[in-house]
Amino acid sequence: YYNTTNRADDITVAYLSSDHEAAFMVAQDQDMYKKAGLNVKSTQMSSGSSIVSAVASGDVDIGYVGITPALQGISNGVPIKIVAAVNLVGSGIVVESDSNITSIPDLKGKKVATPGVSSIQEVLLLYELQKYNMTAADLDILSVNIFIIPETLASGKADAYIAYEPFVTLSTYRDTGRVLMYSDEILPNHPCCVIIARQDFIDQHPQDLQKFLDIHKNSTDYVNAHLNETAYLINDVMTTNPSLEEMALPHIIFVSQLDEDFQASVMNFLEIEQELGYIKANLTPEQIFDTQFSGG
Amino acid sequence: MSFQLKNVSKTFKNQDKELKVVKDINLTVDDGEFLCLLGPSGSGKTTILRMMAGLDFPTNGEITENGGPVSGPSPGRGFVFQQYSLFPWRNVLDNVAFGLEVKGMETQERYENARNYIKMVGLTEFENSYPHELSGGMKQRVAIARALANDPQALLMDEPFAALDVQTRHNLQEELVKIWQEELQTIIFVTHNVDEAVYLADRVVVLSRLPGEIINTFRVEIERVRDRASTEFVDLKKEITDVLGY
Amino acid sequence: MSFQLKNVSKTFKNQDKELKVVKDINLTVDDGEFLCLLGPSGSGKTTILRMMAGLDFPTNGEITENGGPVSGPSPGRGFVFQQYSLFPWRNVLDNVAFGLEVKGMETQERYENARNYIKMVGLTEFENSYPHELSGGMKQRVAIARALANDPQALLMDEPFAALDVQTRHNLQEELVKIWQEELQTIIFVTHNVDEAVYLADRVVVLSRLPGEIINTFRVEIERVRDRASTEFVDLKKEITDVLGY
Amino acid sequence: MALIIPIIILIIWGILTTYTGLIPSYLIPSPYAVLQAFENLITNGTLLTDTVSTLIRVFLGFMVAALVAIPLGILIGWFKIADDLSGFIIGILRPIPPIAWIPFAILWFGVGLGSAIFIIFLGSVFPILINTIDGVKRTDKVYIESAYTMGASQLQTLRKVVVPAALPNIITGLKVGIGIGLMCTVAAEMIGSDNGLGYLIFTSTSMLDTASAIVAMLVIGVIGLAFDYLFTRTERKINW
Amino acid sequence: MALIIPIIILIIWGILTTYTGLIPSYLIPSPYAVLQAFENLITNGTLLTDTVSTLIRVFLGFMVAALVAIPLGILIGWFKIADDLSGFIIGILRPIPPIAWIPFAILWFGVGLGSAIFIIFLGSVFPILINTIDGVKRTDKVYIESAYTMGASQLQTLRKVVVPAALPNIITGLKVGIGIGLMCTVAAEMIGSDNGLGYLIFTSTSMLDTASAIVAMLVIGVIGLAFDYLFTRTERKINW
Ligand SMILES: Nc1ncnc2c1ncn2[C@@H]1O[C@H](COP(=O)(O)OP(=O)(O)OP(=O)(O)O)[C@@H](O)[C@H]1O
Ligand SMILES: Nc1ncnc2c1ncn2[C@@H]1O[C@H](COP(=O)(O)OP(=O)(O)OP(=O)(O)O)[C@@H](O)[C@H]1O
Ligand SMILES: [Mg+2]
Ligand SMILES: [Mg+2]
Repeated sequence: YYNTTNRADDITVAYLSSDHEAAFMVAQDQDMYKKAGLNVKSTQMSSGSSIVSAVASGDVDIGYVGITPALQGISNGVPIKIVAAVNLVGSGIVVESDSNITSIPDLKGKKVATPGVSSIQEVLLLYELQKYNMTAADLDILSVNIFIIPETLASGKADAYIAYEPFVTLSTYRDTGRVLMYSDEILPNHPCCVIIARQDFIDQHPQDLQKFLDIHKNSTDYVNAHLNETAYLINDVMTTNPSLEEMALPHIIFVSQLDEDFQASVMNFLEIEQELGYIKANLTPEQIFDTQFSGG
Repeated sequence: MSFQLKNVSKTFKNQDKELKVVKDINLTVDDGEFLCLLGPSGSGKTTILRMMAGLDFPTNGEITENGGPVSGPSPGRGFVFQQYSLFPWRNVLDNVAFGLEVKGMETQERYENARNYIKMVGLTEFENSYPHELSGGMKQRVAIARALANDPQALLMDEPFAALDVQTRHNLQEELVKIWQEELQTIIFVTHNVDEAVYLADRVVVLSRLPGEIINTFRVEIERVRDRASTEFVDLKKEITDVLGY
Repeated sequence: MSFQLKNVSKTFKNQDKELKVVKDINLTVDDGEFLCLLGPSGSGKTTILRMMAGLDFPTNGEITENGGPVSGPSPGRGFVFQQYSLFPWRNVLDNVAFGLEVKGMETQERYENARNYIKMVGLTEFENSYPHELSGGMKQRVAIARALANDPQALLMDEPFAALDVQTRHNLQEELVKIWQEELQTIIFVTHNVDEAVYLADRVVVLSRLPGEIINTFRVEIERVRDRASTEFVDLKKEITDVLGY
Repeated sequence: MALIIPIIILIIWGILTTYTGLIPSYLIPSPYAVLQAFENLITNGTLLTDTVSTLIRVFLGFMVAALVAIPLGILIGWFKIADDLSGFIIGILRPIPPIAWIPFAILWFGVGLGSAIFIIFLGSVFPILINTIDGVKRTDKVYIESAYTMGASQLQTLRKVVVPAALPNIITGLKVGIGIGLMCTVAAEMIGSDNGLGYLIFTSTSMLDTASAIVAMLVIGVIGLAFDYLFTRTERKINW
Repeated sequence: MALIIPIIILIIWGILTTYTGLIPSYLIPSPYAVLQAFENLITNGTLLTDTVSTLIRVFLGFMVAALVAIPLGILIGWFKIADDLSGFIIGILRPIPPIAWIPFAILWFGVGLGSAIFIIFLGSVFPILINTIDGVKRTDKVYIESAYTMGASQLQTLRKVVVPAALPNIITGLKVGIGIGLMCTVAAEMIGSDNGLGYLIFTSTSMLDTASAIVAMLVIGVIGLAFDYLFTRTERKINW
């Protein structure tokens, strides 16, 4: 028996225009929501922080965002919870094809582009540097908008960059760079994208959210089983390149469950961000996760 | 409409210096009077006219119309500016009809009205022309038509006929006297032409050099229509010209 | 500088209609001649002057100066505009000195020069004033000083004294004649004032109503300095006035 | 005639990208690659939808900006008190980057058309406002005085004298305003749009598909040109 | 007087964010939170460096824009052939979003000061250009004719007559131009800067630190205000 008042008329979902959200694209493409009786409206947005803002403002119910804006939102008091995982790893450090940089210490004094202060990639880079007793001061770190990061390398304006897929593979695909190190090697199984939902939406529409997240699990499984089809689908949804996606997708680990490993890796990542001063608040897993839907 | 100027002075402040332009003017203009203002270039005639119109205000003294203070411009006091003042974005007809338009008169009626005055100044053929297509004298005539079309109780006219040939000027002088005799407006008329002043005015007021003071007043008691060849006309002209030359 | 106008006509095209403004003008102005142009308002006087200055071009016919075609404005032909034309961003001194400035004359020298002409038009006290601080007649005088300071071989003056009182006007007429006698420029002078024309000119040319044609030419053979009271002066004035009135 | 410079640019661009190795194609594609991208975007229909949706957003944002800025500019240019009251706050708000407004846009207008219109409005409104204010302030006094002596009320003087006198400046403001409005399409379409030329620029650059980005840039340019033409014609018509 | 409206806004803002629950602080922080962020940014010194580096970029970009746009605008406003030649290409380039230029900026100027200046230049240059062109075109003919009859060469007429006559419009263009230049700081500082107010807005919004973003917005506003004041004073001085 369904309590109709508990049903959301529309579920609005905001997501980044990125192959990390492949599971969502698959679900939409295969009409999974409609078949489950959910009326899902989707909105692309250009940054994780604006997705958090949109979820906070109530205009959007569910968001696919990077772990960093999610944690920053929660620590700033935005009433959201992480309700599911989306993917792990999928970033990498790239250098010029003929570069003589072969290890992290070689980066000393070099220009390295990152997608911005406190981005997952910058955090990973700084974390990696620590292993060699280096700090940000040892390199020349540039904040560059993600979409021009590969160009800064290709045009010789940076010696290396750290970015997420497909911008890692892009340079190898275009033969303008090679991967120095994938992020899995920096911090194994580090978290990347997650699904957030507003607290009052969680409270008022648990059944709908459950359905939504069940579909997320199914579509994630589909992606893992059909990487090639997914690559072509992504190409249709976004203006990208199927062969590039075919090369890039294997570097991403698609997951859906908030299992203990995932929670631990988030808490670990949170700690690193706290050490770097990017997150001030002390957060408990209860404040961050709502595991009733995808508890794994 | 009657005007009274009591001890009116005007000082302009500019940059570092002050310039007293008008000094202690005392003048009463009766209702229905035709007054001409004569005086050297830069003696404050325009300034006085502007203050009477409410476009500028005395530094000292007081100006009243019909006993009440002049606090700003009003359609009761029509003004013909010394410089070109036609709206460049309106043709002749719409320039002349402006006053009637803002009064809310119907298009048909106000065009009819305006056309009468355009005819009077001899520009019927140019009613669709824009100001930049007119000669200097033609612009001045449109401005006169524009002021008259508005049918004000007082007319303040600043050298309105200065750019006109003798023929046109005489025609318009006649027309103006005719209108004035019909409507009995109060007219204050600035001119440098003594002949014109004597032809038009009930009274001619002569200003001194800067700062402008009234140095002489002449009553013109010659009966209208005035004959320029009459001795009294010629004599008065000579008398005034002598005063102007000091 | 001599001018020759051969079969000059000018037609303005505006909106839907064409307006023939000047028709078949044939006129030779000798070097050093002082010529006055009279005619009804809107008869094409300004248009003719502008074409002689090279500011506008005939639709038909040809204008030459010293035998060569007039292809554009030149500092040899000074111009006094009918409308206000002072540069509002320059004070009186810098307005008058403009022509000398563009010639590359030293500041000291050009100011000295300019001051002479400013004095001539009686505005020494106002040399630091800006145009918007001047009366209409004062602006006109500055424009005259500005044209004269440039010492052109020909002067084209469009009703330059129209806004001046009799006294100032007479002074400037005298000054102009004096300068002309010294420098022997060619002067083409538009006026509506017959007295002025007879006082100044070697020759008076009268234009018809639109389209402007030459309907009469008067040689003024009265010796200078001319006496306005002389019979020949008065007679010629009357003769011309009659022609103007048709 | 007007095409001489574009053609020269096109030729240089073609030579540099195709025949010399000076500019690698992943940075700036050849004219031919742009043409291909154009054909591609035409055939799959996205260019048309993108253009239409951007046009709608820009037109609405610009219209709102004009409807706000022209009356407000007249008010501020006319009443000293309005000028005094608003000068500071307008001065402060004016230079704030549209992108910085995005969180506010989301709060006030949600994700979608409203926010996009708001961002474009922000880009257009100030050029129109400043030009209108300055145009009104510089209206020749003699026209205003003429109107008053003929009995025009303040409102009538504003409508029938000040506005026509300031119109050339207002049109300059509109020309600049539509340009800046178009400039803001990228920022506007970063919030919750999945179409539009700004979105196309954003996504295709992010995929290093510079050819498509250039197509979108050129289409925006052509839209701007069309508005320019419109305003220049209007201007010529009223140019007394 | 000028502060009345800002104070009213401040009060409403304070009440809405502090005393009613209508606007949660994570969407728009309270004035007090902004003040704290301000204090914080002052104490750690970043605000000063950010302001200085933005000022340098904006000033340089704006200067280059003015130095290009004023002479070019005079040329185009004066010579019909320059107008015909350039109209099309300027019309096309004008509305292209600064962000779309970023790849070109990187290619031509690298990541760093050059690119930032270029982006700000792009924002400033067109308003100045359009206003200059229109100002030159609208110069009263009688001034130009006067100059010619006094023997001024074309160049002298341009320098001594057309420029002063068009100056009010040029100043309007500069006012709008500096505003748009400042608007482009975010885009400009997206390329390889690690300081500046645009960068501060960008990073603090991405860290959901709206309070710091508002501080940066207000500082940009104040810079704009200062330039406005400068231009208005210059304008008053030359206002004949
Ligand atoms: N706005 C102003 N600022 C400073 N001085 C001014 C201003 N307006 C007029 N004056 C001065 O006031 C004096 C009188 O000017 P006004 O225009 O009243 O003279 P006028 O008698 O009309 O002269 P004209 O016959 O030449 O028109 C002049 O010396 C002029 O310089
Ligand atoms: N730009 C123009 N476009 C159309 N018609 C014009 C233009 N300039 C002048 N005219 C017309 O040419 C005729 C002659 O003008 P012009 O200015 O030469 O007369 P004028 O003899 O100088 O008159 P006034 O004594 O009134 O100054 C007028 O009828 C006028 O309407
Ligand atoms: Mg006067
Ligand atoms: Mg004339």
